[in-house]
Parts: sequence; structure tokens; C-alpha cells
Amino acid sequence: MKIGVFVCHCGSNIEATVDTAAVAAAARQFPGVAFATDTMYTCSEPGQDEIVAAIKEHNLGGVVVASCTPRMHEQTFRRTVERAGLNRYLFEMANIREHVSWIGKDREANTNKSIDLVRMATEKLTHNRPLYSKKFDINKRVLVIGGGVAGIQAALDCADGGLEVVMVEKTSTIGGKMAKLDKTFPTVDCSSCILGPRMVDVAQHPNITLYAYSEIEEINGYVGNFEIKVKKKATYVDWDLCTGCGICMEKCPSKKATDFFNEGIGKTTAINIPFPQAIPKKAKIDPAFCTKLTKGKCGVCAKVCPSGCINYEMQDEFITEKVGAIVTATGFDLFDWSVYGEYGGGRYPDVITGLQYERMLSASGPTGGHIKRPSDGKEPKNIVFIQCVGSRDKSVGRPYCTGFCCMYTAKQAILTKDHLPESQSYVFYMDIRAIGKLYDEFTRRAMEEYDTKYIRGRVSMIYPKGDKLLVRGADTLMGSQVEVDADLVVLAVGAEAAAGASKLAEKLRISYDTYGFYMEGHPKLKPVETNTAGVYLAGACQGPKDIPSSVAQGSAAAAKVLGLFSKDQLESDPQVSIVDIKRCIGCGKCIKTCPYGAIKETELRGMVKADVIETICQGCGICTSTCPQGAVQLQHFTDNQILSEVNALCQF
Amino acid sequence: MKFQEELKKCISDVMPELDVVIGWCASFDPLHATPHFMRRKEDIDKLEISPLSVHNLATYLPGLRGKKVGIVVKGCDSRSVVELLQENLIDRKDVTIFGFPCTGVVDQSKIKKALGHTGNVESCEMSDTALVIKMDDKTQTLAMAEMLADKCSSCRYPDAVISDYFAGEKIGNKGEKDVDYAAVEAFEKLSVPERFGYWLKELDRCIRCYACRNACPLCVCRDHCAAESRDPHWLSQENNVRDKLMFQVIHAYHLAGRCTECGECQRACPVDIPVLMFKQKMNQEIREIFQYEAGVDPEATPPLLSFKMEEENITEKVW
Amino acid sequence: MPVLEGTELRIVGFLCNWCSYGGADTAGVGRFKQPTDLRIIRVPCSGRIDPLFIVKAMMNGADGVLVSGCHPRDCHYSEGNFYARRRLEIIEKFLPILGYEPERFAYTWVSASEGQRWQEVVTSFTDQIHKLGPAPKILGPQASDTLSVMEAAL
Amino acid sequence: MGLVKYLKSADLTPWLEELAQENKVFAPRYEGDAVIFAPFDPKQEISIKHAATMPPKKTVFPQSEKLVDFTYSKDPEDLSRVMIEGKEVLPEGTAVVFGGRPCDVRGFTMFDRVYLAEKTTDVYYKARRDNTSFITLACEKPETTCFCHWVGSSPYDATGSDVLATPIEDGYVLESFSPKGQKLLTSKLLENGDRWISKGQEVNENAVESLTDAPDLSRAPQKLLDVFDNMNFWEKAAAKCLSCGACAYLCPSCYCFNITDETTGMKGTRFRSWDNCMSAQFTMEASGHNPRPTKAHRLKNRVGHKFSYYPGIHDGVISCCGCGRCIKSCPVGIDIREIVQEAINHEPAIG
Repeated sequence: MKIGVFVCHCGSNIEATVDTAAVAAAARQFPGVAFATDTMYTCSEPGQDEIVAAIKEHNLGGVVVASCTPRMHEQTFRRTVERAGLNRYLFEMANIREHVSWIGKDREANTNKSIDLVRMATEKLTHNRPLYSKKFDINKRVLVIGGGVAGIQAALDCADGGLEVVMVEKTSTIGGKMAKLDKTFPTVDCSSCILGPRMVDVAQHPNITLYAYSEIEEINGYVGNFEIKVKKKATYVDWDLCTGCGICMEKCPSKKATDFFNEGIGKTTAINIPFPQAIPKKAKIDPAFCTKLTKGKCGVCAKVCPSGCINYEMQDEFITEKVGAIVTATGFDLFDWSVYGEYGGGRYPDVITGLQYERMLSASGPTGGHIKRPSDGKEPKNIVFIQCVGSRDKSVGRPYCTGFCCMYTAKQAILTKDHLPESQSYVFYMDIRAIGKLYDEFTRRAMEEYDTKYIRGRVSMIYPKGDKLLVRGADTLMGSQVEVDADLVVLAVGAEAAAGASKLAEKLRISYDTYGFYMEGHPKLKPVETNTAGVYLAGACQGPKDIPSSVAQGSAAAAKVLGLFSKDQLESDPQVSIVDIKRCIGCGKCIKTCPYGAIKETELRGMVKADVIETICQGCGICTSTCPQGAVQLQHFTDNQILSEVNALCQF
Repeated sequence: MKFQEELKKCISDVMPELDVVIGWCASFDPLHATPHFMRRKEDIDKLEISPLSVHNLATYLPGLRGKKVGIVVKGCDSRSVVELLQENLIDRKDVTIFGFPCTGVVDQSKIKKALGHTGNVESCEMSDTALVIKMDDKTQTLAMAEMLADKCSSCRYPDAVISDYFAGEKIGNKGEKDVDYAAVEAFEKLSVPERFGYWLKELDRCIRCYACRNACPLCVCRDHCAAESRDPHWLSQENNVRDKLMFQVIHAYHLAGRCTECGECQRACPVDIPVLMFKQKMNQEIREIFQYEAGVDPEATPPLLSFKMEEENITEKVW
Repeated sequence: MPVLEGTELRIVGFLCNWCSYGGADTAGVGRFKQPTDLRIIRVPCSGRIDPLFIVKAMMNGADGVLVSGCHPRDCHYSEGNFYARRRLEIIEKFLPILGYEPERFAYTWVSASEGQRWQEVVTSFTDQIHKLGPAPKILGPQASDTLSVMEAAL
Repeated sequence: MGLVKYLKSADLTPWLEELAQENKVFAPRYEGDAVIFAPFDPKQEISIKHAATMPPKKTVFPQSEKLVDFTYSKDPEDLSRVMIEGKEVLPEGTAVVFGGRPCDVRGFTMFDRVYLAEKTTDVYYKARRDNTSFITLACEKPETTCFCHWVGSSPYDATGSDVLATPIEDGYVLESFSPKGQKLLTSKLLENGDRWISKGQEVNENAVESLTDAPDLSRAPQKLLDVFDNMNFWEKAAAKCLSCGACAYLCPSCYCFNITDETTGMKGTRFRSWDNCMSAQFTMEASGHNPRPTKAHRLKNRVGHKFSYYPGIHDGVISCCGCGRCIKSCPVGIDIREIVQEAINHEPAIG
């Protein structure tokens, strides 16, 4: 094979610490290398054209590019060599940027290491074979996990684009966190007024099937052909019959159930519909609080229900759905702020979270929109907002900025003044992050028009003083101690990955970061893709986001799905395992270890042999390292290909 | 051997349904036995079971797949049969297993060491306790216990773990406990260069005949072994210790969780290289980490073909 | 010249594409300085790593081998690193009988986001190998040195 | 008759040391539990009481040897123009092998007919063969596996040897059989051996005496051809065979080899290494077809070649020297004598 080697300067990214010309010169002496050069930006159009020209001029049979990580540009260059008529797998990359030039400044060592990496790449390339994709049919349905605003947006865009959508929502209503909000910044428009119609659209869209109060049990298959097992949790109410009339709620004698929707501000009934605009508007029984289910006594709801839909015997139900793509929009949860002893650690009823305050502000909330202290129901006068609770704080393992708290605090301060004109709000903050369109103007309004006192500093202690809370902090701008007698303290609690996010990631086979937020395919160029084909991200599951960003990402994910489904067939990745039937002895070890069930037994002239189902094989290569005979070889990562790399590096 | 006649009768009864029954018979001198393929009734007369019945006949089974085969097994041999069944390399319905209470087989190299050589053995009388060997006009008595193969002195499975017919009284299998890896542990106490040097020296004389591999009942790749293959190309054909040692590691690793330590690899080696130690080490690890022993349960899944989300006995390095 | 004579030792890394290779990339993007000895071989999954590759590298003259995959439960292929963990553990425990120090081999888990952890792993492993010095060579120009050390030991 | 000398047992080591000054000397010694021919080291005891585990085959026909070192180079003007330069690696220096048995050394004469043939001389073999001298030790007593006398040899056969050493009380009678041998016997450590000749002859005759009767193998070549297509015969004979290469690699007269290239970067080596007809790869064709697909086919070749095909083209000489190593070292005790005799006695079924 005649090999061409292109060593990229990447401007000065590589060239500054690697002598690329020397690398190219060394490469010229490697076996098979017929052409080697260094180029300024190999990935640029002229850079790619140079590769194409060299392939044609020197009749190259394979190309090595020494530049950045293959995770960045392998696809780019594969297309380049394909443009010149080569098979895309007759290409290898040597990562001399992320793995060399960026991690040390010793030019001699870096150059030498780069030469080694290019040697390794050329040796592997010598063992590469052209590989060809197969086409397979796809199921043009999409699963959206999570019915918050991001999921709703993705589902509606997909459904409007003509796709069948399956939406699975963990709680008994869609709407997510946004449904709990009173108003939204920076426009101060009513949250449910803008979200409500979208929720209704989901319910009414002919292309959308909604499974509320359901969870993902199992995911099998691969892009184009996923098989999803959905667990419909028992609601004890037959939703086909329930009309959402609410009589059961009125009559239910068990009125101490946790009100999750209202963030624990007040209690609800054991059988409940979370809020009037819930979609689906169906009742469900909280089995922990229903005396019929816990003690076998009561049964009032069954008696009063006009449609006879109560079923105390209901069991979880499993449903299988087949889809071709998945949008994950599982959102976020609030950080457990009780770790902050200085804020009372949860002991003071009048220290509440921002989201609880939202419920309090909401006209449909437990207080009917009146701001009342949880302890005594009195209207507060002095209200202290504390920023960055569980954000930008390494000491609690949350070093990142949640990003939207500055804004909602400003909004809440403004709304407070609207509700209680006599009140005074104080905001303890670290920095004000208001980088969106009209955001900074909004925070300024909170300060200037609504007379909110912004104090740059942290609160060191809150302790009770009579029926008030003494909030002591520092004003770092003035260099002085500040004390506020507060009637109510609202904590801007940061976002963390939703509970169970990592478990779902394992089922989806996608990665997540240290904090449990899902990893996008590339931080800049693949913000909604994941590294698992056919799985996309929308909203705060990827990282904390405000509403506009979540909606944008929901639409982006939908666009990706629509793009994926614009073809009737997909091309399989040919980096799959194949069986050398001569070597195979039919012991079935590969079948035992394949995580996908992609290998089956077959019979050949009376002998048992293994057979790989190409479209199911995902190319992990577990079979290859399991087979003692070397009979199953993962294409593009065969034993000989890896051995050639080992030998290139280690030759005494 | 008291049970021998019972066994012969047993084989004779079943023989009409079988293509071949494999046992042992006398070989080129009185100190050796050889595998015996019985196809007719008169072949059964030659069957001899004794401490010279060293060969693990299970090695032949995969090559006879498709035929109805009877096999006489020592306890240790039967564990190889279990492994072959576990790996679908033989069909249970086609294999008839004859067990007997095994009191151990000799280690020919121990006898050779004791006598200086064994080139002229004229006769060899065996009892439970002694070997009486006539050679070079001398008669020498060797204690049987000292001549037994190491695997026999510490045998935990004297009776076949799986059999269709069992001749004689069972001795009683002790099962998997207190396995003695003293030899391995002693070797591991040597310094790093001592260990490295030991293998360089021992493997230098390897002639790459692959008797170790071919005698191994679980080396089932046979004609497609990595040793001679160019794709995959693990080894060169050059006479160097690196590739000889690498082959031993390949063999040992491919046997991890499968090897029953029958010792055929080492016994077969014509130049007496102690290659069993590699497998013993592997087995010791398998036992300690996964509490697993090969060749006991045909339905078991060997540890390297399975996993646990939380591994109790793996402590990962902390950086 | 494969490694810089006198300053570098030969260290081979086998990294899974999805997590650890990405982690090494992240370390690069973060400009986390690392020793230059390590050469990385990219494989799709730690489950693809035949432990025999590690032995092969050692016997061909590597001074150390480092394997890194996705954290348990985070495997892109869901199970690859679980199989890998068992196999790598076995080979790690096996190497000493061949006459290699067990410290010449290590396996670990680094996710694509853990650039800093990758830096720590590489730095600490490289230090560890430098402390041990070059591994004995069976063939090649240094084989005679090996033999004399061995003979002295025997 | 050549030169006859006498060597006192006590002078053996000094004599070998003396020979080692100008030659590489190989002598049998224990390595582990096996006796193999290794470079002579006066500090290590040699082991010559019994035939060695391995014959001294390696001394002339190494387990693997470099044939050619080759280097690729590129035209700097056009990198795709690759030149290759090969350098033949011929063995150098002289060697003396002490302590082989008559059968061991006679084995090389089977090689000679093939590798030293007029038209196709194997230069690598020739270089070593010409430069290696053999001081062979006559046998005093045959082992149970010995059958040199079946195949036209004897316990004191000097065919292929340069010096034959017959052990007698406290010493050896040394007789040269070639000019090379004569040269070896010029040492001052040796005394005139004439008065020991009869002692030596007595030892030789006693050895012959102790042999059992040899069967007549003259019909073997034809009889083996007769059973060539009788796969039943061969399947039975090979039933217990493991198809390993122990028999061939320990055989003093098996001379087959394989050639492989190993390349690293721009350099490579062409090796010749032992091969054996029991291996499945031996006759594997590039197409994947193998004319000897089973161990029965392979064992048939091994026996057939030695006792029929080789004699067929080399004046009836059986290509087996009767050392018995294939029997003794076979992991499953296959006895080539039995197979040959069974073939001779095989009567084709009538009808």
C-alpha cells in the first residue's frame, strides 16, 4: 500500500511544540510511505484538497493524518479520502495535538513522540482493509424521555414533522419544572399561560402517545431499531375511564400526602391530580398515604367515583415500544440544600427554596398566590434571597454555576414587590450572571425600579431571633458586616442531575459527567448528539439550562431526529465482527459474552459455527478478545491491526 | 486392580452400541502404558488400568465428535470431559463415560530420576505401595507414594465427577478445598531476575513441537492454533525464548478458568519443561478471585465469560 | 528512535475510544501537562483488549503498560469493562510469575470528562515505571544485559 | 582403518577444553530433567551415560536459522520506488560435537542425500556440515526402544561420524573415520590406542550380542505403498496420535523446514525453522485446501517417507536411524516399529 502522511501544524497549536516538518521527514522513511508533508490546517478546504490531490498524483492507497484527536476529525478525513476514491477505512489518524503538543512543551520529546505515533498509524494502516456499510431499515418513531418543556418541544417538533412520538414521563403529569413556575424571566409572563397550550398540544396530537407515570425499564437494539420496555406504574385509577372530575380528591379523607407538585408547601390528598392544568388530567393514588392500600380500610374514592375507575388491585404494567431514535429530556433536580448548616439545614420553616417560593407566588398554588410565612402564615416584610446555594461551591461538590438562579431571583424580587408593595427584598449574591437577551436590563430593573437591595457577599449564618430570622453576612464591596432581620429567606438552590439520571444513562449506553449530567457528542459541534448513535439530548439533563435554551435544544434534537429519519434506510457501521469459519470451533464463548446478542449459532456442513448479525453488532470487540481461536475478528480492530501497533511501539 | 474385570464386563456389555472405547494397554516396555482404542470384543482383553495409565484420554474426544465413543476416565480426566461438555465441544449423548476409583498414576520423570534412566526396564511389578522394577540386572523397589504424580498426591477427585458406569468402590471426592499451591508460592518468593532468568533458561530448550498443546484436552483450536498462524500473527517461527514464552502465556491465558490441571502439558513435554506452573498460577488466581474451579459442573459459566457489577475480590488501584 | 534515550521509557497505553481516550483528549484540551513517555493505542472498548496484547508488549520490550476504560457501569457497550476488569486483574496477578514486577502494569477507569484524573494517572504511572527502571529485555540489543543480570541472580 | 588413539576418562574434559580453543564444542548435559547438546562448559558436568534426550541435530540443522537479512530502501526522488537489498547469512566457524550416538550422527547422512545433492546443494546446511566434526560414542547396551540394527546400522556404526569413541574401562578407544577425524586425534592428551583395539572390539561385539533379532524390513517400501490408500489402516494406526511434532523434532533424520519472513520497519529477516509433517500447516495450501487433512494422513506420510518413499529414491536406504526417540518421547507411546511391521504383515482383504 502506498501511504500518504499529512502532518498538521494546526496553526501554531501543534507546530509550536512539534517540529512537523521533521515528523514528515521521518515518516518518509517508514515502510509504504510514498508521500509525506506538513500542512498548515489539514482540516481546512485547501488542506483537504491537498490530500485529494496527493492521493491522485501519487496513486496513494491509504492516508495518515497526524493532527488532532480522531474523535474530532476522523469523520472529516474519511470523507476526504472517499472524495478521492479511496475507501474511507483506508485512513488512520495520529493524535499529535491533544496527546502531544498540548500536554507538554518539550519540542524534542514531542517531535519524537509524534514520529512514534505516526509510525504506529502507518503500521496499522498497512493492515487496514476496505470496509463497506450495509443498509438496514429503520423504524421512524421516536421516543422522548421526559415531559418537561424540552421534551414537549422535541415531541411536538417531531410530531409536527410527521413522526410518531412516544413520550414517557416519570410523574403523573407533563410540564416538568416549568409548570411549577409562576412567571418567567425576563418578560414576566405567566408560565402556565405559555406552557399550558403546549401541554394540551401534546395530549391532542394524533402522532403522540403519552405514557405518564411511567419509566424506562429496558432499552435494547441500536439506532433505527430500538426496543424499549416501558413500565407503567400502578396508579390504582383506570385512566381510560377517569375524567379528571376531581370528586375523589374532594372526598378523600387522607389529606396528609406529600404534595410533590407544590414542593411540599402544604399537603395533598392520597388520591390526587397534581394541578388543575395537569396533562393527562387523571387522578392517581399515592399508595404510601392511601389507607385502603396501607390498612385495607376506606375505599371512599371508589364509592364516589362517578365513572368507577378506581382499582385497588392495579399492578405495574410493562409495554414494549419500537422506535428508531431517542430524545432524552430528563431535566434536573434541586440540590439538597440541607447540607448547609449555616442556613439552618432545614430546621427553620421560614427558610425555603426558590421553587417553593414559586409555588407560593402562583395563583393556583397552595397559598392561592399569597406570600405567607410557612411558620405562622403571616405576610413577610423583609425577604432575603441567598444566591448560589449548591452552585459554584466546591465544598459541597458543586463547583459549577447553575446559570439561571440570578435571573429567577431577580424575577422573584420583582414579583415580591408586586405582591407586597411594603416589603423589602435583599439579595446576597456572588456575581450577577445575566448574559441572555434582555437579562441584564432585567436585573437592573429589580435593583433600580423595585428597590431590591443587592449585597455582594455570602451569608455566614441564619439564626432565629424572636419570630424573625437574623441573617448575618458580609458585604464584600463595602467591607462590612451586614445583618438583616428577615421574615422569610428564599434560597436560590442550584440544579443537579435528575435522580436516577446515571441509571438511565447506563440503559441508554451514554456517558455522563462527574455530576451526572449527560455528555454531549462534542462540547461545541455536537451539542445535542451523544456518542451513542440515535440517542439525543434536550434540556437540563445535559447541564443546567433556562427555558429558552431548553426549548432550543428540544427543537435541535427534533431536527436531528428528523434529519436521521429523512432516509428510509441507514448505513451500518462496518466496524463489526466477522467470523472466520475455518477457525471457529463452535464453542459459543462469543455468544455468551456479546452484550447485544449479535452472535448466533449457525450450522455449516453439520458443524456448529458462530455467525455475527451485522446490523446488531455494535463493534465493541468483546468477542474478539474472548475467542481463543482468533476466529471472531472485529473489523478495523483485528488482532493483527492491534499487534501491528504494539510491534510498531515495542521492538526492543 | 480389583475393579478391572468389572470394568471389562461393563465395557463389553455396552460395546455393541459404541464405535470405539478408549482405555489403556501395555506399551513398548513394562514401565509404560499407551492409549488403547477398543473396537472389537477381543480388544477389551488387553485393557489394563494401572498407575501407568497416565494419559488423559479426554484429549481425543473432540476429534471423535459425531461418533459414539466410550471413554475410561480417572477422576482428573473426567473433569476435562466436564469442561468439553460445558463448552459444547462434545455431545453428552454420544459419550459413554466409564469411571473407576483411581489411586493415582506415576510421574515417569520421578522414576527416571530415581533410577537414573529407564531405558532398559525388563519388568515392573506394581502394588498399592511399591513399584518393583527390574533393570540392568538389578531389582529396585520404589515407594509408590513417592513416584506418584504431584496431582495425585494432592488429589481431590479420585472418582470420576461424571460417569455413566462406575466400576469398583468409590473412594470419595473431597471437592474444592485446601488446594495446595505451595510450589507456585515458593517460586513467587524468588527475586524478579531469578524468576525471569528461570524461564529464559527453561524455555531455551523448547523445540516448539507443541506436544504440550496437543496433549491438552482443552486446546481445541487444533489445526488453527495461534502458534503457527500469520493471521493473527502473535508469534514468529524464530527459535527464541520470547516467542516460546509468549506461547506458554497464550496457552495459560486461554486456559484461564478452563484448565483442570491434569498436567498433560508438562507430562507430554519431551524435554521436561515445567510448563504446568503457568496454568497453576492462573488457576490459583481464578480460585482466589472468583472462587471457581473448572471441570466440576458442566452447567457452570467460567469466570472470564461472566462478570459481576461489584467484584468482591477485586481491589482496584487508587491513584 | 522510539523513545528518547536516557529520559523516556517505553510505556504503552490501551485506551477505550469512548471514555479514556476522550479523557486523554480532555486533558489535552485543558493543557494538562503530562510526561511524554506514554504512547496510546486506541481500541473501541476495554473489553476489546486481549490481555495477551499486554504480555506481547512487555515481551517486545515495553517497560510498562497502562490500560484505561470507562468506569464500571458507564461502558459505552454496557458490559465491556466488566469483562475487561476480570481479565486485566488476572493478567496483572499473572505477570509476576513471568518475572515482571506487577507495578509494570496497571489498569484504571477514566471518563471522557476526567482530564485532570487522566493527567494524574499518566503522571503517577510514568513515575512508577521510572522508579522501576527499564524492564528486562528478552531480545534486542539489551538482551545480553538481561542475561548477565539473570545469571548473577541464578 | 584410520588413526586409533586411547583417551583416559580423566582426560576427557581437558581434551574437550583443548578442542574448544579452536572449535565450538557441543556436548550433552542436563538442562532441567532433559539431556541436550549444549555448548561445552567445563564447569558443567557432561552426561554421556545414556543417549541424550535430544540428538545433536541442532548443531548442523538449527531449530531456526537466518538465511537472509534484508533491508528496504527508498529512492529519495520517488518514495514509492522501493529497493530491497538482501544479505545472505552464512554460518561461520568450526564445531565439534562430542557424545552423539551412532544413530544420532548417522541421521545426518539422510540429510546429506537431500541437502548435498549435486544440483541442489543447500549452502547453509553444507557450510555447517563441512565445518562440524562428530566424535561419536559407541553404545554398550541397547535400550528397549533401540532398533538401529533393523535399519541397517549397529551400536558402533561410524557412518557420518569423524571419530568413533568406544568406552572401555577408564577410557575410550578413539578411531578416526575421516581426515577431519584424524585431525581431531592429534592431541597430546591422547596416546596410541593400538593395544586397546581388541578391548574396544569386545565392547562393540557385546553390544551387538545384546540386540534382539531384527525383522526383515526389505518388504517395507512396497508394503507401505500397498496400504497407501487404505485409510482404515492409517486411521487405526494414528488413532492415539496427538499430531504434535515431538517425534519429528527429536528425530535425527527428519529434515523438513519452513521458511518465514519477519519484518520490522524497513528491515527484515528470512528464517528457516524446523517444520514437521505431523503439523496441520505442513501441507496447507494457499487456497485453504490441505491434501493431508487428518492426523492419519500425516502419520502415513511420516512412516511412509521414512520406510518407503525415501528408500525409493535413495537406493533403498531407510530414512530412520533406529534411535527410538520417537517411541520414547511420544506423549502417547506410538511405536513406529509396530506400524511398519503391521504394514508388512498386512494382507489386503480378499474380494
